[in-house]
Amino acid sequence: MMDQVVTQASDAAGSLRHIRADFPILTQKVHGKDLVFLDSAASAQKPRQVIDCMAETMRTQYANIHRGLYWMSERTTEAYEAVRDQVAGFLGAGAREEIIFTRNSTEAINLVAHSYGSLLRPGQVVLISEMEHHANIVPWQMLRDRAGIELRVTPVTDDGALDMEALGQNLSDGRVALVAITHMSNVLGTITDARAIADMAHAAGAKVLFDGSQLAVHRRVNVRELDADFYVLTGHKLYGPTGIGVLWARREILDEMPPFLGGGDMISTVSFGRSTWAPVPHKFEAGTPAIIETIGLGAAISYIESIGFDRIGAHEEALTAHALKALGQVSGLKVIGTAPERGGVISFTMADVHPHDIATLLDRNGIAVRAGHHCAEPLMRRLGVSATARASFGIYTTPEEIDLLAATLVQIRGFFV
Amino acid sequence: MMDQVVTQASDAAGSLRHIRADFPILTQKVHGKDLVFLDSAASAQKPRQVIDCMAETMRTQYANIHRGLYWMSERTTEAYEAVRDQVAGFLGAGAREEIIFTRNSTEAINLVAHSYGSLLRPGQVVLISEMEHHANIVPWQMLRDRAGIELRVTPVTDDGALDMEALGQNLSDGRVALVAITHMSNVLGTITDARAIADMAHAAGAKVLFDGSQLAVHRRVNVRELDADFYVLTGHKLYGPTGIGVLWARREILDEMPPFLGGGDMISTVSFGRSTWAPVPHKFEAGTPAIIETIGLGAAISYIESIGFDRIGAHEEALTAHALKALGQVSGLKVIGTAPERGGVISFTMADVHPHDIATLLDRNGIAVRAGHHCAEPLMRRLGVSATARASFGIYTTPEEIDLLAATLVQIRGFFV
Amino acid sequence: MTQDDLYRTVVLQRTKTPLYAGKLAQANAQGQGTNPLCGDRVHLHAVIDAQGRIDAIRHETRGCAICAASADLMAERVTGQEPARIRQLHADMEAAVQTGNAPAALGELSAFAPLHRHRSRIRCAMLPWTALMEMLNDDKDR
Amino acid sequence: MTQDDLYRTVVLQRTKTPLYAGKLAQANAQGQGTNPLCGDRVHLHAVIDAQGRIDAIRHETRGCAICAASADLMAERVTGQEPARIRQLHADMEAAVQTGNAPAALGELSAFAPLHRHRSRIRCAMLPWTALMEMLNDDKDR
Ligand SMILES: Cc1ncc(COP(=O)(O)O)c(C=O)c1O
Ligand SMILES: Cc1ncc(COP(=O)(O)O)c(C=O)c1O
Repeated sequence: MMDQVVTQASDAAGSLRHIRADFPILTQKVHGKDLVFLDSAASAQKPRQVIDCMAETMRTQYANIHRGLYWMSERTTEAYEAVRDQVAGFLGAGAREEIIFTRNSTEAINLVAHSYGSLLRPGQVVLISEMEHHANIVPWQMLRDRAGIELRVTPVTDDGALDMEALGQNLSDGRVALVAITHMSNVLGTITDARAIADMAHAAGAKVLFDGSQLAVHRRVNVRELDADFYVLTGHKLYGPTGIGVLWARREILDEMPPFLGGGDMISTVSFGRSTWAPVPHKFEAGTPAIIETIGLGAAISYIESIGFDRIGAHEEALTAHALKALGQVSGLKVIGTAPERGGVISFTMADVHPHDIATLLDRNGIAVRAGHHCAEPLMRRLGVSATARASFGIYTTPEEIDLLAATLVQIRGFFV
Repeated sequence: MMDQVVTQASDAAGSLRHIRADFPILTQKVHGKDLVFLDSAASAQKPRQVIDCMAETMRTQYANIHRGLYWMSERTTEAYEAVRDQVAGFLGAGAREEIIFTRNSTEAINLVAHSYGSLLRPGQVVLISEMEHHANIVPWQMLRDRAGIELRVTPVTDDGALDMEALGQNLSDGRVALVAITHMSNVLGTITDARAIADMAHAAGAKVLFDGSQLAVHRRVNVRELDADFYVLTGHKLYGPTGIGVLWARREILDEMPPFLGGGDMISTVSFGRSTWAPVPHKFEAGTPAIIETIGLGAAISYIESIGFDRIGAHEEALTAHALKALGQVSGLKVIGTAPERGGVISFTMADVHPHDIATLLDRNGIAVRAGHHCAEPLMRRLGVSATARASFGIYTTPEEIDLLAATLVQIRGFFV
Repeated sequence: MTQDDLYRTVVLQRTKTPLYAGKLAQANAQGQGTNPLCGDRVHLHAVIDAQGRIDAIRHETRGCAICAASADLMAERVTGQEPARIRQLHADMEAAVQTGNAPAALGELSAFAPLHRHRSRIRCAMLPWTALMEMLNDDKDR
Repeated sequence: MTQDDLYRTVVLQRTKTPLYAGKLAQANAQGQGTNPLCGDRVHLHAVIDAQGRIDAIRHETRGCAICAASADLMAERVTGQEPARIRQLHADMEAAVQTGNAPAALGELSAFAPLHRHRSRIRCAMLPWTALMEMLNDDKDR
């Protein structure tokens, strides 16, 4: 089935235009108009390669994994574990055991905050940035309130880049144990210089976690080249299923970390007095995992790799440049976040029109964008806005869709002035 | 789509025999033989109603939920939240807000152990039984080791029932804060008297959690009639998707419990200094949930309800009686667990033949059973065995399949004596 | 693109040129509503007489067009009304946005009935009413 | 039902009537392997000479037919062998169960090659070898 997926995808990838044919939802109508889906940063649509792979798994080979001594179970176990190899390759991990499957990025960060966090001592610091998603803020606040560590926040510049000088200052007292920073902002589109951050963190004796929820869709990640210690991503933004995410961490760190959730599959032996843990990765995967979703994530990664990040990146850079130009011509529109290194996520406000009204009026025209605080309230306060509208792109997004967005925004503004 | 699912299922339910046609996997061959799937207690197979519902959701209506102001997102939010109503009805919950979606039973129990557990004080007791699954042992051990509570274990009788007299004694010192006990054993098939346990627990001032992972597939559950405080179940055993489980708890308890995972969607407001939490159920659902799997769980519940627990129960009782009789005639075979109240999960050993060899030799004949400790090592020690073989039944299991099992076991024994 | 029936002239007008925006120096009651999802906020100032009737009311709204217009039309509609009548209007408004059918008594407030097809925006229109109900309940408790 | 080629006569015989089961009074080396998944256990007792050659070996096995037969056939095969040769046999055995192709040197041990189609049982056959490798490594460390 995997081979089939790859072949179908590479045919489709013959031309980026053909990619749209892989996404059945793109032919839907909304309020009588063609769907223009510009909310991929919230969650990407699924290609038929993923949908078919999941359905086919349930139709022909499903069984619970790891504990079964029969063929169906062995086969499903192999398919599940093969995705671990695949993700290890996708992220450039040193070993397959470094890949832990979680529900999403949020759970992956919470796992680190609970498990690695339990090794931190009062007075040690977790350093995050002003542009984090709530998923990379709240788990650390909860750890702070539980364990008495300090939560420190490093600022962004006015154009929405990470302030590297301030980062250096925030690391300078040597108390920072962990730097947890996004690899790409879901509001500003800013791509952070992960390697430089990792070097600074390591020089200050800190470990570093990157939230790759947004970035992993757009650029090839190599955790060893980045010299990261932890990396998280989420399947549903990666053209994959919901209910599946990934934590990567260095083997030696994972080995030291206590388990997070307890239950079946994560143990070596259980007695009422004392239990012992399975080796990684299983130590961190308690209970029946999201088997079908993991296999679906494998299909999504095969799909992405059949297209290739060169082409994905080129497509997206061209689109982003086009969009910045087209939106720049809409009078009253202000793009929020103008860092030089950026990806296809564009937040904006429009004078006289509230982002809610923008979203609803675009929706009436079939155009799906997001409006609100994008789970980044502190960043909104820093930027002095209470909400923005946000258009974000996927591999299926076309320049024509962006032109329609810009033209519709002009009309919307017309109502309000 | 929901309507369509229900109609298809009730047609199919016209006859229990027709049910098999709803499960595409049942036509698979294993080692050249027809698949005889007798491992439903580990994970049930999926009817086409569930498979199609998930695929259709991804093909036509998928978007991230709760935060979107456009039609696709609103529609998916409604489908997701409708499943909350459906599960509330399925469990007889007092309110929809009492339903929390988790990955599986394991996560649901860990959620309680972390969140409710954080309210317990050293010296208070969590009482579990000798026949618990690791999922209902290890989280409490981890809580014990973290928080200094006592973990107490109440015994089973030699036939595999819960020893109710001993339960009374174990509750008598008034230090038990929580009783956490299975509603149906995944090894013995024993169905516990949940209402009597709840009454005893409450009389002793303790709350009670039932692990309904096995039972919820076989009998109608009504959490209010059981007078439970917490109830957990797992979607993949309920003919539903992987990656989705349910925690039900009384509203007033949930309101008091602190959140478990932090991130998007579970907050009311976030600032770096302090965040406030969303009301239940959202307080306990951080990050993008398993949207497609939740909607798939809804289809599974519709499917089950279209058949009805009367018929499911009758089918299963007849099958179990038939199986106990047929297996009783296999010489050397010993059924482990003979409590009077029991469901369609039958563990056994066979003199001279190790359970592993039983499983492999059955598999060569297309018959899938489980062999091992079934994630219940302490129970194995109590029973004085290191492993058992286990056959377990679903709504698609036939008496002919059980006869084939028994006949094949006779032949297997023949090799070894 | 055709103008959405949700954004009728009355809604746009009241957003651009509200008639009941501001404070009241003599206010003896206040109410507040916040939507944590977007930070939108409605602050009400009112003069309530001994029987609980609203003699005058003003709103300070930071929010979208739906929210701002709803606050302004609400203020107009509840001026001079007694608590029982206001609670009835609140129920009518809730019914209108949930079902799309506006009871005749709503008058211009029926402009929000199309929200039943934009469910994520319902709370935008209801935020002023949340603030109003908070104010009435506070008043009753006094 | 046909008898599975995995459960060949040699496997069944060695399970029912092992030739190398038991202890050795003069043993100067021990090795142990446990499969936490099912509690199966292999305990080895051996006499190893100064060069590390196995002069005699016995096993106590609580396990399935595959595990017990593997232990007995392994004991027979490694008796009189030097460490380097034993490590080669271990590698050959691993290759056989993973690929289904048994190097000729394996002899009767090739009975386990069909395990490549029963992957969940591979560790049953390899458990005695885990115990043996543990024993050899301990011996080397001495
Ligand atoms: C930067 C960033 N981090 C974390 C998340 C959380 O992802 P999930 O909801 O899948 O856990 C998101 C997406 O919402 C995100 O954009
Ligand atoms: C009684 C019982 N409890 C808990 C579980 C754990 O379920 P899951 O692995 O879906 O979390 C199982 C199934 O494995 C079970 O049978």
